[in-house]
Amino acid sequence: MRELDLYFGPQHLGMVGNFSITLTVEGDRIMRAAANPGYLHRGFEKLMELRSWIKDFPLVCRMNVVEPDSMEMIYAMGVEKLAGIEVPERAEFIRSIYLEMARVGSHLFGLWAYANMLGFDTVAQWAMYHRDLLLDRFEELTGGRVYHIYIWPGGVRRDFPEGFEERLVETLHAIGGCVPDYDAAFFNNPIFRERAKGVGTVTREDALAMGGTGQVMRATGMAYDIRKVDPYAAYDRVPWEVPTREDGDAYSRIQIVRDEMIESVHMIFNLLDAMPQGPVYERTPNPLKWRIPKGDAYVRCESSRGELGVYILSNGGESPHRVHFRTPSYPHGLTVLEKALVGESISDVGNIMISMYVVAPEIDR
Amino acid sequence: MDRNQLIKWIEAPAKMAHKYSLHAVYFCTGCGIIEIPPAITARWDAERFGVLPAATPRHANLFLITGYVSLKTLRAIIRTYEQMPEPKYSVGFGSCPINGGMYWDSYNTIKHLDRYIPIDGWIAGCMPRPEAIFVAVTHLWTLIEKDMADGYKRYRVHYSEYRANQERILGALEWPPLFPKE
Amino acid sequence: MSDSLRDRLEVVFKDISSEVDVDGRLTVHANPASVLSVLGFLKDDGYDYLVLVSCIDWIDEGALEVVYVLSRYLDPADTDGGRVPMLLKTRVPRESPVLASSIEIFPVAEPHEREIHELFGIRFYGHPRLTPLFLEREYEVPPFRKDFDTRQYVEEVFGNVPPVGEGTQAL
Amino acid sequence: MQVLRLILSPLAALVIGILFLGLSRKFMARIQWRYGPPLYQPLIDILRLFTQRSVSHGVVFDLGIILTLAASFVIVLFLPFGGLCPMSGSGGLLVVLYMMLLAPLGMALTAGESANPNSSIGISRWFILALGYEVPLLLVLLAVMTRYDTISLVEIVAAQRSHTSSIATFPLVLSGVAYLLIMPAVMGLRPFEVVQAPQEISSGPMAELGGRYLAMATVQHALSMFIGISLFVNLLWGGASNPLVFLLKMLVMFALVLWVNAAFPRLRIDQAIRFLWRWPTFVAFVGLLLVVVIGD
Repeated sequence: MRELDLYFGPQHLGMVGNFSITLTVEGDRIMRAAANPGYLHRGFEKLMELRSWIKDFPLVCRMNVVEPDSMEMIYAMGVEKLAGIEVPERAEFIRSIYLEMARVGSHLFGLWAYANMLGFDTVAQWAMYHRDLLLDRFEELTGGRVYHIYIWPGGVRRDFPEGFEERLVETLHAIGGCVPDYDAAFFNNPIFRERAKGVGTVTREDALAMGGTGQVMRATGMAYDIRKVDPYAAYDRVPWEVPTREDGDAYSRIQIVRDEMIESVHMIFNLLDAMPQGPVYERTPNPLKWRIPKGDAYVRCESSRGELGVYILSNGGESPHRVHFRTPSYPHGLTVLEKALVGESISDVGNIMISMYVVAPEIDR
Repeated sequence: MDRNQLIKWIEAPAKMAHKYSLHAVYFCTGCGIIEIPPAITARWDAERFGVLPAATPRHANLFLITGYVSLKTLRAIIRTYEQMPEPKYSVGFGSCPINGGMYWDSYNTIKHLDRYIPIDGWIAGCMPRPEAIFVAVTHLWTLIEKDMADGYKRYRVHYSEYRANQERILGALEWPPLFPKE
Repeated sequence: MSDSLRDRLEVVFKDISSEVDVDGRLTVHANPASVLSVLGFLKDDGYDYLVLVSCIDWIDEGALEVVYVLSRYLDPADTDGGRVPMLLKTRVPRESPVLASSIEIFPVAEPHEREIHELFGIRFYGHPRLTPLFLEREYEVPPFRKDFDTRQYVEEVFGNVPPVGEGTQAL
Repeated sequence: MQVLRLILSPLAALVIGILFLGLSRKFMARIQWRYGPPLYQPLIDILRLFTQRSVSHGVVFDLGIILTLAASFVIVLFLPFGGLCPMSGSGGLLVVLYMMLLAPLGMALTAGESANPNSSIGISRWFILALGYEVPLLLVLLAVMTRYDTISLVEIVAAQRSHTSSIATFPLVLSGVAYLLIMPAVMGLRPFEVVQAPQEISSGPMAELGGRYLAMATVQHALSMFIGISLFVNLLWGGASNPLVFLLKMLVMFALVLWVNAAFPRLRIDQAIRFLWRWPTFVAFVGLLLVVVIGD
């Protein structure tokens, strides 16, 4: 049988994000896969060097459109670490709640993409609807549907509005009430199981060697989660569990997404209960003339896709000397994916890619 | 369907069909794509207006360029646009295709999309809300009805200029001109 | 943990310097020639996770600094030290920068090194495919270097693209 | 009269097929918590496609799609539509069975000419799938033919009208179940929507079709839905004496198929073929065996 080069993406209904994979196929089998990113490269890190510290916030959240909030968080953490700012206790709780909301929203988006990929429109539409309910809460809290710019160095922009907690709980109950429906229609669907089981298996050794984090890692049975390993915000103040699975295939990864959403919702309830009163931000110097002392830092947090980190270096000026984001999709989309695709069927390219939750803009930056 | 609509249908069925059957190319060109799924799913349901995502450019007649356009994407956009059958309509979604938006000083994104392919309308904002898509669609309806959504005709007329601009940025293009000089 | 690692490192490698900051983060400065052996040593010592390979342009000092951020894969049950990622830095001259590729030790470094090659112009020998990763155009100066002025570049390249069909009649 | 019937029957199939397209979109929308498009939306789409510029890739490209469409129309002529059957005298089921393979064949010509890798993958999937459902379909048809001792569809319908619907009688109930299992595959709906699979191979054989070619492909899809359901109603659910009852029966079956379509994702082609050759084939085979044994 002759080998054939097949271009998967960038204009492709199964491709979420502007990304492309060149597949060498023999019949239906994939012999080689070469990821081809760069369709979304904007040179963010270069642009950030030209703008002041505070002006970088609107840029940083545009790096990942699916979950911009963890991007804000990681950059704020980096700036706080370099400038030595302490964040008030209440702000830490609000940040955690906000990030968990973002995680649920992001996972619902991932669920949409995954169900859509398998041609399962019904569940896809439900997931997108539920994400939209959550976006309403974001809009109420921050004024933006997609880009929020809510986390600032020193805390968050504003406190919860009046009655926000109740409405948030109500929304989460509305979403959580549909978990049995999702289970019946999707997660326990025999055909879905048939499609996802044993597909795109990443072994623990491969995941370790290739820099896998997030679901890719947790699907191999390793409870590696930055929220536990290197706690930040208020994640060490409430009890919660890291869901894991053993098989390392697409099915395990999607099951982890499901479990994580439920865990996040419970965590939000716990955080709301334990939330202290107090100020929500620490006053910072005039942001337009803000100079941050010399030094460098690597900080990391757990986004909905895995470990998100930033290496940030200040030379004492008004803007960073170098910022470099370590995004979870970078190893997942470039090294892990190329390896996982070999030997699989063409029908499963999108299946595997979305189960790893590869988000193209954060690869290209 | 009211009587006015019916008369229009009888007078110009083709135009009305183009108007009410806008199938959009599903091409995630930038971050604007995040608002497309909400617009086509349960909350907003664009299918009510006949707007549907299409799998390949050959099936489509609406091209939503969702967000900033990097050079590598521009190549894909031009190809996709040229593959679409006429009449076709293109709409720039978000601030970045209009004038570069917040990436005005980025070395890898183009600043004015309408200098490379013709654009029939713009939706400003970062991010425009899903409602804005519907406003744009209804506006596009008006334009189609008045024969003002003529981007594809402009492309034909000024093709040499467009092609020159494309090659100025991307270097020599590997595919032959869509409209070879007669 | 870091202190003892620092001692061991300084016993094995003579030409490195290291420091530990207030958080307990270890930073090691090494020569370009010994980077690979230090990376191998650190990997054997438990820093089995290459988080990031970054690059900094020190234009005033005429050097490009490559930074390897290393961490450990830990189960949350492990509570002993070494949670803080460590940095390994090395400097190469800005003119004709070359460095050995670390793919043999950490396969995950492959795209990172490709990216640095593309954006900073460091050539990694031993790298199997130093093909462009992100960029479409060729640049005289790699775009992430400090002497690449992106605003001037934008002015020159995109500012010169004329609008189409201006002055002609509407159809 | 015969000429009138020859025109009327395909026209009715066309109208009902397109109505099915509209219904399916509306029905799916309601399951997905949406309002959905108007019922006549597919008509607008087809009109739009016919008035768009279309790119042809050669004579074979044109011929292929016409062959596909023509084959589907010919099948329709042989199917009784509630007392209306223009080609009642000849061939019957055997012609239907033979013509059903022509649709992918014509599309293969078109796809081969367009030289799009996705199209070739889609076409090979279509042939494999057709192979998958033709085996149980043949067994079902054989069972029905043996039971009623005829290959004429009209006579089968008449026989059922004088007694009771086939699916209500003992051995043929198995054939009915087998046919229900393969029905989504015959109609190209989920979970067997592997031929088009927009998210995997961007519409497969349709990938390079634009303008009126796509319109013809859409019409063919509408007809294939009509054929799939009409066969079931005629063979196993007693047909009908007038078109209205027939339409009603078709709508009931269509709702059932759509419900399956909404509730399942798409299978991979190898999984689809494994399923088709296991359960439906087994059930249909047992049905045929029983018909032969009891019939004696």
